Amino acid sequence: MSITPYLTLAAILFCIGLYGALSKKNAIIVLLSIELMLNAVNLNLIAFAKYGPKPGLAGQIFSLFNITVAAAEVAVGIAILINLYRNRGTTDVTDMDTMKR
Amino acid sequence: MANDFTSYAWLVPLFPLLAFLVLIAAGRQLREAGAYISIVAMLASFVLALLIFFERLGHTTDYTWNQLKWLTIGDFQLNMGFEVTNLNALMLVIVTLVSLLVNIYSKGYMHGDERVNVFFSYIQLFSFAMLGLVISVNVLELYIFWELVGVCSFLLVGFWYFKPEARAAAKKAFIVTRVGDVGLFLGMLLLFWYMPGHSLDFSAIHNAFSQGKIDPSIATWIAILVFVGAMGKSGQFPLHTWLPDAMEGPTPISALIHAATMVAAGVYLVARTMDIFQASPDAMLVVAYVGGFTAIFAATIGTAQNDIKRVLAYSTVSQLGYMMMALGLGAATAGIFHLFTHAFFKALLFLGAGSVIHAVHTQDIREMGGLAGKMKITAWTFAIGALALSGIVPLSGFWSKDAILSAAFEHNQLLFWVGLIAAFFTAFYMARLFFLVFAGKPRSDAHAHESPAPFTFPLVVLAVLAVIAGFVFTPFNGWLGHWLGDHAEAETANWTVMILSTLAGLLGIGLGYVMYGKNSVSRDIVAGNAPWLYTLVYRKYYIDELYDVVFVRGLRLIGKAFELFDIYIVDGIVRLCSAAVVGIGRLGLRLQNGQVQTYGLATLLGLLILALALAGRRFFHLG
Amino acid sequence: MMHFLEQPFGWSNFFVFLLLGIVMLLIVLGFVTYAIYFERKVIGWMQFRIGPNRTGPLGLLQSVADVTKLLIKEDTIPRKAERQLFILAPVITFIPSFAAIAVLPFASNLFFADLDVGILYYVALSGISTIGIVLGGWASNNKYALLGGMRSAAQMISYEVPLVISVVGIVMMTGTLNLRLIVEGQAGGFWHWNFIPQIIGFVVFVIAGISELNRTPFDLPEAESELVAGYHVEYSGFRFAFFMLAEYVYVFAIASLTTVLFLGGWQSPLPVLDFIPGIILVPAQIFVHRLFLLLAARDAAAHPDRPAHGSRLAGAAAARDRQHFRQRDFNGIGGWGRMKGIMKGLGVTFKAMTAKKVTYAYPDVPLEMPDRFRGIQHFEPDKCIVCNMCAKICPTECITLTGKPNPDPEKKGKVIDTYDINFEICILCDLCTEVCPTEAIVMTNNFELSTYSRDELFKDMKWLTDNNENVRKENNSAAPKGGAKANA
Amino acid sequence: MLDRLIGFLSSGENLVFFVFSLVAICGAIFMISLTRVVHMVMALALTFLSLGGIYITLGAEFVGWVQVLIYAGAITILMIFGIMMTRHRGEAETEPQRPWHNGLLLVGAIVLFGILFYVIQNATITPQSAPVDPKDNTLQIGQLLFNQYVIPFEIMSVLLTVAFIGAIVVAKREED
Repeated sequence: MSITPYLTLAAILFCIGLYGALSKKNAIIVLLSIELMLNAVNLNLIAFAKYGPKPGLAGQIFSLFNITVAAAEVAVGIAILINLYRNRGTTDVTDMDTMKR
Repeated sequence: MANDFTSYAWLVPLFPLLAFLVLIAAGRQLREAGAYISIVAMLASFVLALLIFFERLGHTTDYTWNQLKWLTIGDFQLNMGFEVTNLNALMLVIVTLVSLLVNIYSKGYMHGDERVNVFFSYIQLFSFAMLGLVISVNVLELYIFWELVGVCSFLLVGFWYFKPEARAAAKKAFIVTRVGDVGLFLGMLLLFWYMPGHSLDFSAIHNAFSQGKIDPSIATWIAILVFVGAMGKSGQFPLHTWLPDAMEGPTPISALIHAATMVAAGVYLVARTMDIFQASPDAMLVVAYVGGFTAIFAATIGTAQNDIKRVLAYSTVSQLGYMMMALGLGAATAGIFHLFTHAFFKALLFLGAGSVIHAVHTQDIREMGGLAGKMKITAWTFAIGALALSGIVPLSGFWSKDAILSAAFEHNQLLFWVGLIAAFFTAFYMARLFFLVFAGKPRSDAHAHESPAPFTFPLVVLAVLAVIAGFVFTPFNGWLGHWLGDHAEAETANWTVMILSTLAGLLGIGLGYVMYGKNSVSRDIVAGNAPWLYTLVYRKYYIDELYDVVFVRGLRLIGKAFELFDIYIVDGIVRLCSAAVVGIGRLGLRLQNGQVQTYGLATLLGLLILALALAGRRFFHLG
Repeated sequence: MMHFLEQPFGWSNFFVFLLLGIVMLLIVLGFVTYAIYFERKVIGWMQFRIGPNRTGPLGLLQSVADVTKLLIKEDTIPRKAERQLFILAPVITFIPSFAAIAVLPFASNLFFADLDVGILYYVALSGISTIGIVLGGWASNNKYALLGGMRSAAQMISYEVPLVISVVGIVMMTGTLNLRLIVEGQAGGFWHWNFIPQIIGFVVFVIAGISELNRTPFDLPEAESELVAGYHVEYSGFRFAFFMLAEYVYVFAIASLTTVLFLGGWQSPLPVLDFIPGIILVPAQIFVHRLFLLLAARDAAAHPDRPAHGSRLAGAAAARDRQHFRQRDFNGIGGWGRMKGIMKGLGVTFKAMTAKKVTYAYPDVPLEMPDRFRGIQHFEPDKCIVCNMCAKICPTECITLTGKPNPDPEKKGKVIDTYDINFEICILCDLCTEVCPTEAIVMTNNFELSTYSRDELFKDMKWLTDNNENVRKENNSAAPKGGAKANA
Repeated sequence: MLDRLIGFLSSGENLVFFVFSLVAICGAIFMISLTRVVHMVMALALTFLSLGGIYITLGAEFVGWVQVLIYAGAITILMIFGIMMTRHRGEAETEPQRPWHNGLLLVGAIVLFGILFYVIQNATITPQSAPVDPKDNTLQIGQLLFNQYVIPFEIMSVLLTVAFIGAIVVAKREED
């Protein structure tokens, strides 16, 4: 087993996440897609931690940090979303263009 | 010799300025007192000018004071100040004297006018500007006053602004002189550019041109451009059309500005910058021919006009043409001398005309007649003025005209004959005017009577001057030429010229007498036999119409074209720009739609393009 | 077990594991069954009741019957429910609960997995169950269910944090997340058990555990008085059973985990007791712990904070302080006041243990009714003089009777021939006994009339005569009110 | 081809990887293609779980279970919370009519994947040392976290604190 399948899987997941993040209307799904992209990154980190040029635990630790950041991001993101929903009555990303108006 | 008074020459324009300020500030409260303030101020100026003049007698070095720093551009420094030369001193006297007399005259003439104080304030402003022009130390200062004089002319011609003709005349005067002013301005720029040290001082100009430091072709250009300015101001052909129209202003104004002083400013300018012209024979020639042509041209028109002031106006144009011709022929002294005398007798004529108009309430000479009996002083003084203008011995006009004609006889026979014929016409129309107005029977039932003292006093003074002024410079008495620092050509009595000019004058008067005084020759002899000629002359050679067709219509056409150009091309470009901006904005708005996802997509595509470019670079082994 | 885990994976291993898994499943199921029974009994106990006692000896088969009923019940899914998620939710809840058991060691040589990150494994899986609960609440398309699900999820996520953090102390002491090694570290008497050095962790763990299990006082998600039953209000049949099963499996798991983490696992409390095999000790401890959990949890139920549970005590107290406690209820759970409440409740519970039960073993112990009770009539044909008074006065005309000439020719008059009462319409108004001059018809204290058919409610003379127990001793006719007195 | 596949799948790790990656990709694709938001979240939860499994096969036990705990346990539920607090039931996710946007995006995503795939296939990554022993690397992770990475760790804790306070402040109703 080499690193290639893992990296390929991560690339697939990243691209799917990218597509979701840029195409979905619902802000929650956009957040989810971003999480998927972060996960793809984590997969890369862990795969490199095992099969990379310099195996070690740094990759795992960084993926832990990554997970932490993701959790914080989701918490704040959901909070913002709820606030936004309360004020605007929608979670549609395409409606969130007040900067334009 | 001391410069006790000369060093205070700057006070001469200052008195009218003070009067102007007082009149403007005090306004209506002054009422009749305004006129007295003006008269007192002018009197002060006149006295000072006279003192300076006497101080200058026998004195040929110029007095210059230019210590007022006005402008510093880099190394170049422009100073203001004043300069008193003999020419200036003479001009000061002429201007202050005529102005004083006109002020006195106006006191009576403008009596009862609502805006009399405004009128006087304008006159004071004009006097200030004119005097400032005369003592200007450099061309730029002169130009400032030059324009100020123009403004005053505009204000005074349009003084009765409720008359449409007055408004139109004011505009015409302003615009036509502006054409000349542009020439002067361009000439000034050229002068500034080519003068050593960019100096605009008259003394520097004198030095530069008399020593030939300037390329003659440049000098030609400068001279012609300066002359264009002078043409505009002095009503030389083809910029003469405004001057007759300017007669719509009050008659004292016509006397002051459009006969004696302002129109003479062009002549003065040329005389002042004579060095430039003398550096360029071609320019001299142009000046001479334009002056000559104007002289005969305006004189012929004068024979057919029916408006008393217009006749005088064309006469003025014609006489100015004489002066120019004299300058162009190099006879500066003769030109200035003619200016000097002309100022007196033309002012006299205008004031007389004003007196007549005041009496009969019309300007049409066909409706006048037989006034000699009712208005003795006016008639006599007018007669003196007319004779002086016609060049009858020994009145002042004879001597000055003789000086010009003899100069022409010496230098240019053609111009001599032109001048002679013009003199004939001058005598003719003056005779026509006099006989129609004063002789014969009254043609209207207007109850005319002699004008009061403020009218007659200046008339008498001017009449006396018109008689004696000529004796300062006769072929037998040439000190004026020396005094003016001219080339001091020895005036020798040229009997041929004298006889011919006197003959022409007498012939003109005689013809006028037989046609209008005795009615022994039909007045319509020309109109009947050659109606086209009469009409041509009567319509002033269709110059105004020509201008209307060539310039006004043409300009209007060009203006229309420019308007279309402006609407469709310039505005089109502007609209195109705005449309492009709006379009780009719309596009930007579509891109900048406030949606993160669109930005994200743009970022992704940009990243991909970069990545592909990088990959392609490696793929094609480009680097 | 270690040697199994270390062997390479093969078919034989697979079957062994399968077998062990099934056995474990059965054990857990048995545990759940009897945990429910146990809980109901204990709650009954606390509430002066006897608890289930009808099905099987001492009601032991009650849970089995309930589960059987649930399993064979019709599977209903609300039409507006989110069908797939509605089906999926119990599964998502249930599977992790069983999977979590895998990591628990039961004895030094009995465990199914030897994970290095055992605690993390447990916490992670229990987190997945929460998704099922939220989903179930959401998929039901019911406001109460949704609120219950969200409360449940909020509470579970919230208390997962103290649950994990309370264990961190042990993890740091032991230096491992492996549950087996943690137990190994507690050998040598109960004073080596973790609950002593980690007493705060222990308390926090227990409280957080109760909360994780949604037991009172942390039963906000179910909140019967407000939300009917919380997230599973729309569930019935085996889907509901799955939820319940998951909940009780977690009860088992938390109890086991507490045992393993704090109470020494299979280590005997005293070196003297080392001879007892761990395989007995662990379940015993689990059971004790389970009891403790129940007591702690259900005592709050007994405490007047929660009138919803309907115990007499609670009801009485609640009537007094309802408003006060309602307010406190919403001020949040926890704090010393709450602990004090639990302690007080425990005291009440223990006091009530010996008190007389308010419920009976009913069919065996008949109900003592007051003498005034108007039960089913008892008829004595001998006393009847066929006066027809009773039939005449009956407001519902449920009595029909016929007489016949006295068979004894010496006596005149009639004797009763048939006497029927239609209990379908009888209102037990007592007028017939009032009016009877001879006390031939009297009231008893019996009242059971339930039958499978209405026809059987038509009682004849023989049945009435046989209904001779609990006859009211003092009948109305006996009262001195004038009129004829019975001589008999 | 088939032989190679069978050969690939005969290895236990490969099989596990194959199954998990299949599930992960399926979950991700379902996340994109499903219409109801809750279903999407569930599909993604499946992906998270599978990724946790892959982490464990990669010898990262601790990270794997943390992944399950955080992503499947916490983040998914938070997302469901978000859905429940923001959306009304029965609203299916209707895709916006943005054919240009979505078309370009699809092309972009595919091209990006192509580039990544090309790079991954052409990269040769050879471990310069033996893989670390996966046995009980939790301990080593802990030691590393508290020694070498203690500052990032502390920063993370600060970040988490700030984030959770911020989340509370932002989500709190104004009138409360």
